[in-house]
Amino acid sequence: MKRRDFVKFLGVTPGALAGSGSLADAQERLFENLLRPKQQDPADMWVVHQTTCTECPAGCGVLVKGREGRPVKLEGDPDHPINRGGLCMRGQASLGRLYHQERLREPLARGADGSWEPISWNAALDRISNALVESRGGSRNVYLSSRTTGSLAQLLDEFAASLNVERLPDLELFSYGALREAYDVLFGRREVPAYHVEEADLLVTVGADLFESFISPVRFARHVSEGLEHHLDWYHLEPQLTMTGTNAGHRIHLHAGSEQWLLAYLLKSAQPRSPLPARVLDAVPDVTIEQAFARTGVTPEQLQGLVAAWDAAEHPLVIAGGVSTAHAGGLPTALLAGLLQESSGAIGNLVDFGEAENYDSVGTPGELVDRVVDLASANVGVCFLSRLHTLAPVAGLQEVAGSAVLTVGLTDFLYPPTEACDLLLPISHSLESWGDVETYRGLTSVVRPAFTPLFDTVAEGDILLHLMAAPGNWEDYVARQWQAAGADVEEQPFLERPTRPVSTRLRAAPTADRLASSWTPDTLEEPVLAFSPSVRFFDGRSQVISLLNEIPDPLTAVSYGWALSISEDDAMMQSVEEGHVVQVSALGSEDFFPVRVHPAFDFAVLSLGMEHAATAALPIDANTGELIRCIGGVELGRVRDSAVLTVLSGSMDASGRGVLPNDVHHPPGVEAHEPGHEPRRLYPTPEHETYRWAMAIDLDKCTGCSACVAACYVENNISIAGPDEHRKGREMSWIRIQPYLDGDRPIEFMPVMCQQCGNAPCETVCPVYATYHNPDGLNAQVYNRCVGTRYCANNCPYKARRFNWFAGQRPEPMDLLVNPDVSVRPKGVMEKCTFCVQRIREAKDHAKDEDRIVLDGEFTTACAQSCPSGAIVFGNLLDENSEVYRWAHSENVHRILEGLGTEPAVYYLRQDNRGDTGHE
Amino acid sequence: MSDTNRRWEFEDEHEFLEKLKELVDQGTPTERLDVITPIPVPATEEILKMKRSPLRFFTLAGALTGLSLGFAFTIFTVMDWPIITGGKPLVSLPPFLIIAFALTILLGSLASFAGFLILGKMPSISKIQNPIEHENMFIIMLEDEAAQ
Amino acid sequence: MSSPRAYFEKLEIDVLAAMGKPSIGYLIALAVSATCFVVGMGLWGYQMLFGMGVAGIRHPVGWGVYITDFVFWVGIAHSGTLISAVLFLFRAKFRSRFNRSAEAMTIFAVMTAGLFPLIHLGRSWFAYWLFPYPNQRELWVNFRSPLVWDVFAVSTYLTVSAVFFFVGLVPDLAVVRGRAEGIRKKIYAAFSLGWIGSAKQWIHYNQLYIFLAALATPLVISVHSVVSWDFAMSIVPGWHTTIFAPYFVAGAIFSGTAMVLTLMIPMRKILKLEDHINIGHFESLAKILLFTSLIVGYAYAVEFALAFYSGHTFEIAHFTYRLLGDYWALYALMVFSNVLLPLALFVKKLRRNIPFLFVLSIFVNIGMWLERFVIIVTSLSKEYDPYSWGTYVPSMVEVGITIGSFGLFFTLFLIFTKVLPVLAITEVKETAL
Amino acid sequence: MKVLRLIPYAVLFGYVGAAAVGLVVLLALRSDGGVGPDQPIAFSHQIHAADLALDCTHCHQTVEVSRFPGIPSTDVCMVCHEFTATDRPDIQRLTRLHNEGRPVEWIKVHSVPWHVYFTHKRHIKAEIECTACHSDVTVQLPVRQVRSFDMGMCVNCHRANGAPTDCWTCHK
Repeated sequence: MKRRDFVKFLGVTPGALAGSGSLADAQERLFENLLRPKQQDPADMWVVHQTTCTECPAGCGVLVKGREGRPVKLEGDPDHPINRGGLCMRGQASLGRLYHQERLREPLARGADGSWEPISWNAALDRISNALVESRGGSRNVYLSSRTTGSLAQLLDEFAASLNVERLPDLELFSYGALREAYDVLFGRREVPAYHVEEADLLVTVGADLFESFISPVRFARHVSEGLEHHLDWYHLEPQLTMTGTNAGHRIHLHAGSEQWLLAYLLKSAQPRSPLPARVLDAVPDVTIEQAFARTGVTPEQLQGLVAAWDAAEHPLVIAGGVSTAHAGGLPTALLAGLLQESSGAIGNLVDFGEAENYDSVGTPGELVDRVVDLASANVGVCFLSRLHTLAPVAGLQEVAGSAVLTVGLTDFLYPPTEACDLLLPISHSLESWGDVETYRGLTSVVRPAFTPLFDTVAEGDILLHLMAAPGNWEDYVARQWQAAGADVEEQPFLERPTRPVSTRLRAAPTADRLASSWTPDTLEEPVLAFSPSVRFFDGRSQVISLLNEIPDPLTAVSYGWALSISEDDAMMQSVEEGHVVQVSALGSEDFFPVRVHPAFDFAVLSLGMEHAATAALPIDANTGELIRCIGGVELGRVRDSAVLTVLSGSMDASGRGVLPNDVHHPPGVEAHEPGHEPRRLYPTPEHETYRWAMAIDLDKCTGCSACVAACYVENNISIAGPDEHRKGREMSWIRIQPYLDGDRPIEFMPVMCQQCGNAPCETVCPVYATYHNPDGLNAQVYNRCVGTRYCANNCPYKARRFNWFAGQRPEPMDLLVNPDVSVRPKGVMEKCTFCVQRIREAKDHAKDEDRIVLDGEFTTACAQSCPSGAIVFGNLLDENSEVYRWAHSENVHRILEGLGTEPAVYYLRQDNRGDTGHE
Repeated sequence: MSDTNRRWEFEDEHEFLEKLKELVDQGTPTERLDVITPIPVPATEEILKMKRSPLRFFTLAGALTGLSLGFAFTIFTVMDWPIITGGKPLVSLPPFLIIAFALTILLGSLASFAGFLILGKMPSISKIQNPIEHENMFIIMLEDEAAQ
Repeated sequence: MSSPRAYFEKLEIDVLAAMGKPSIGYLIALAVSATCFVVGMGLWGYQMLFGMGVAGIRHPVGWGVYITDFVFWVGIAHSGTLISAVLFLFRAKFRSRFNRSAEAMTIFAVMTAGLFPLIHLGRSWFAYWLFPYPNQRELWVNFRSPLVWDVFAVSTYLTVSAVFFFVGLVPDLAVVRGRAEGIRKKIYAAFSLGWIGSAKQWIHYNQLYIFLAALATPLVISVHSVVSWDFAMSIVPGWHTTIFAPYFVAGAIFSGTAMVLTLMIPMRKILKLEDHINIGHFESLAKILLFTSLIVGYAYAVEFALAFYSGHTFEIAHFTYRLLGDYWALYALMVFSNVLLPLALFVKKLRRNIPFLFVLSIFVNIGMWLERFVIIVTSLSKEYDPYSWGTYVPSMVEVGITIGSFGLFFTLFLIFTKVLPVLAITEVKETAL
Repeated sequence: MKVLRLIPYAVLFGYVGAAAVGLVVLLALRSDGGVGPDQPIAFSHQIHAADLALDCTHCHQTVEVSRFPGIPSTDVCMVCHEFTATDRPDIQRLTRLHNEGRPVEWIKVHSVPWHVYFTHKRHIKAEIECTACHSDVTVQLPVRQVRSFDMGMCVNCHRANGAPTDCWTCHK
């Protein structure tokens, strides 16, 4: 989408939305929307405007693409400094939150029998006001929310001040407690700095899951992929396998809880660029290579290799985080990482406090526990719980909330915290309300309403203002804040303020003391239970979105439900098999987990998705107040029964089938692609006049994050199959991430969609011409001509075709989330990737108006657009200047199963410029 | 029962054939003789000097029509709206041959059947209403001249 | 023997007796099979209402029991034309004892088979799109698709077999006419088209019969070849092989002959036709069975030989899977019933042992059904891309519809035994002399 | 007795009659009977397009730039009707709706099926007359769909004018 295409969004009267009939029929809907008075814009015009994604705290900029008064697609804002066009699967799927059937639609009050009963807004707000008035008599009011920044944080403070409400520290499961504590000790800055990965030439990440949930995954994905351009060398050390780990050039497994030993060894063995004070160095134990090996399990060769790389690098950058800073050894790990950054001179440039993430208001679970203890004695009047999907991490919080005179939940779903509430105020989705987000110092992005609220919901800001009886509404408030900053909230999508460089000085004394005091010699007893970051659910808040459950977790390949992933050896030793439902000693006795046996996982590590941490009461690290995500000495309990996991992958072994682009995968029988040496064929391959649409995918850049999959679902009205169908292998996704275990890396990810073959086997066998080769080289599928023989799917070697076994279910209001340019397929027809033909059609239409052919980069497919690391390019293969042409004619190009002579239009690149690869 | 319109019935095929031969040798015009047999008796054909059935021409005509129609139709349709599938040429004769073959057989047999009905003057209303039952006898009938 | 006429009369009386008042057992059989059929159709309706998903077929196994049934029934259909046309050209006398019911079987089997392509369609209600009918869009069917070849081959086969069947019936209908009374007499008279058996009719009749036989013989070969090409023309490992046409044709005749035995052995008893169909006739069928079984067994071996000799990764992987993979048990049972068990027919005693032949024929029916199932399902469940591997288990709907198809077949056959002479009276007379 | 003998015939005729009636009803339902739907406001294309000879694009303003012609909103009507024919009850209703900011709920007349991508813009740019598909709306009171928008109509016109016949030109 280009700047000039933007148009100011025109709101739609709710009337036009109400009772839109069969949404499969674009025409009918269109007509209703034309009924709107004073709307002279053509109804097929995309109405695009810029806002900010609030699905996680990263705060990526998004373009909301609206049609007929409804947002139907989110895309990364190419101009936004954080994501530059990319958007993760959570962001793509967040429309599923907006249109979710179970979203709260009106204020609810706890009835006499404890059930929820509707209540009017006025009644609800009056109840709160009265309760606040009554509370004057000595009882304390508290306000707890998830991370809050920008104008809302401002307003909250005012609200707290004016109504004598204590604002508790914001609750985040990822509070970065260890990092902030460490930087506080080291430099007196209790902050999460910006890590400029793109400027480093050596990246050493210790447990930091850059691509899943660490600070800003999309930005890291982009920066690492930029780094790969200039041969960034990347060592990733972690106790349990993560998606990030699978992408690192050197992925090294170390014993959980031994990170501080490794970093101590590195600190002592590497040449410091800026020497550290003696007393600090003295506080760091001397670690011989043997000790390091004994503690961490990292071989001496690997250790020496790491040190050598560190010394050789010009701009080395070490980042500790994730699981590695979330255990008893978390603080020393973070401290040592900080010291390494200091000694390598990274502080101030690669590690930048000037653009520190805004976590001012966020407290650690530890802090909150203290506050709760304090509150437990007092009597609480009104307790506000805002935007919280769990209270579990903070022991006693649920009770305090329960004991309050009036507990008010501001939420969009019946998350567990609502059980403690007396009153529920449904808050608008960020696409329905104003706001802004200060992601890091120097960047504030606007949250703008894309359309009038779907239900009877109100923005949190308006609720607060009403309770404060303050003049003006929330929109004005935000606008005022921006005016104060000399910006216009209507015009600017985001505001970048110049940040002044922050001078930091290492505080030797406290560092030495804290290092000594917090040093824990012993590592965790194995087997260890680790809470892996989830690229799908973040900290569990996104699990309500059905689409995210539909897309398999790239790492475990399980789509629906929790799974306890363990290595094959562990399975053998614990004598459990895949699908066995077991207990885990460290967790609540009532929780059972189906076992996922995964050969790529490390020995003696059992891993659960972080979304489970949202329900379990995890222990808290005394040093940092952070949740402990690594628990030692766990055992598997009895096997209760057996379950069928929803694993769509038929086999993770691609050996010798010419699927993965690697010579290893070309045994005799599968022809390797030799340029200029085409296999002889009976007939000439079809000629194309102006266009031959093609796609190229750089597997070095692909991280497996599945953003493309989510984007495709939303763009193409793909229906959700559900767990039962998944167990039958009946997926509907047009593009899938195939995980393979026999590649160069722990897991090779391979995005596969319809390969738009030049000689498509599916076409010949269709009796009714429902699929054929179109003049632009596309393998067309005409839905309403299809009779459903499924012969094409049988004959597709890539198995890219999807059959509508049933009519797709779109529970109201999900039926509003329909791209009017794409048909909603009826039951009994075949469907598949079309290379987003609706976008091609639109682009060709524009081009024809200007009487030219479509230019390269003028548009792209949904998957390519969304890819955070820019691994996918799409374009016209006949245009020799096009990006896709360049990629398709570069070194190490491969097409899947080329030996079959299907002439696919999807090219896979793989140089593997990640240094010597391999699972170390 | 006049001498000029007589009917002989035999239980045994050989006696029947001898009688028939005798009649023909006597110079009875074959067109006045008709025989009815429970099973086909090829010998009667020589004795009565019957011509070989022209049914085969029906068959040939039908088969040829089918063959040409098969090719003509398939080629016409792909030309009528050219749609490329699987990189195969529009006019791909091997598959079309299968269609042509099927139609050859189909029209060939239908034509033969039609030929049988036409040549055998069937279905004949009169015979349906009052059929002649052979009751497993070999029957010779001599029609009188008036019948001609 | 006594005079031919005496025998002719006895034959006619016996055969017409078989068409007489139905026994209670017959009525029960009819009721049961009709019910199965109706239930099956009901399930089809259910499937159309809720979607293909109620069947067990899944991604990547897009074809399952339905196509298996289709191929199975088309296969059954083959013995009829074989016995009536091919054996006619070869002047095999024993044929006259079986050809009537075999031909009837053919027609009913094709009718049953014809249902399955419709049943397996995701949108059965648009099935007519498979026929090249003139339409306002001037859009035709894709004659390059094997499915369209099927449409032509199968419908041609049905028509030609029907004509052949009817032509064979004409003289016998005349016989029935001769012995029937009242309204039935009128009906049979009408259908016998005024056949009297005059030399003028016979001369054309004989010629017609030879031509029909001559045309039906290549047809019978072509039909199952075309069916086999549904698979052979694809690129699916395990399907894409040149031996399929002869392999399938042999298999078809094999299964068809087995079905003839399955039907004729009880029928002969129930309808008391022992005097006209004797052990010798069954032995000749057993020989066909043995012969075709050997061809089929050879084909099984060749499949593996081709795969492993080719050194083609996917072929080798596939056939290893077929032999040892998820469906190994079915494959083993199939080999046992189609190859090993029939070897017993080398023993003359067993060849002439009717109970054994009956049991064997049942095994062969099952074995041949399994053959199609194994070929279709194992090939699809592990194709090129390992990500898209998956195994298939039929659902109750598919099972029900399959049973329903047997219901239809037996219903039609039972009705046939009562309204038409189950022996080709005239031809038996002919060959008896 | 005689009467009883008639019963079977009566029944038979009953069936036949019922079938015939059913058929007639079916046909009646299928055809719009040559009359368009009664619109909330009896808008006359005859007056506007024929008598006043307004160009189609005068009201259908997006027809040249968009897939959709654009059903005019009330303020387009009010440009003239603020002053013209204000005495007519229909115009008064229109004015009322306009002032209340409510739309005129026209009943849709011309539809293409759900799977069809049709763009007015391209056809206008190709100088296809509006009447080619909509026939002469000025003689239809009220407007009705005269030509059936079946695929044959589209394809034959495309063939005649050398427009693309690639399925994905129109099928979405």
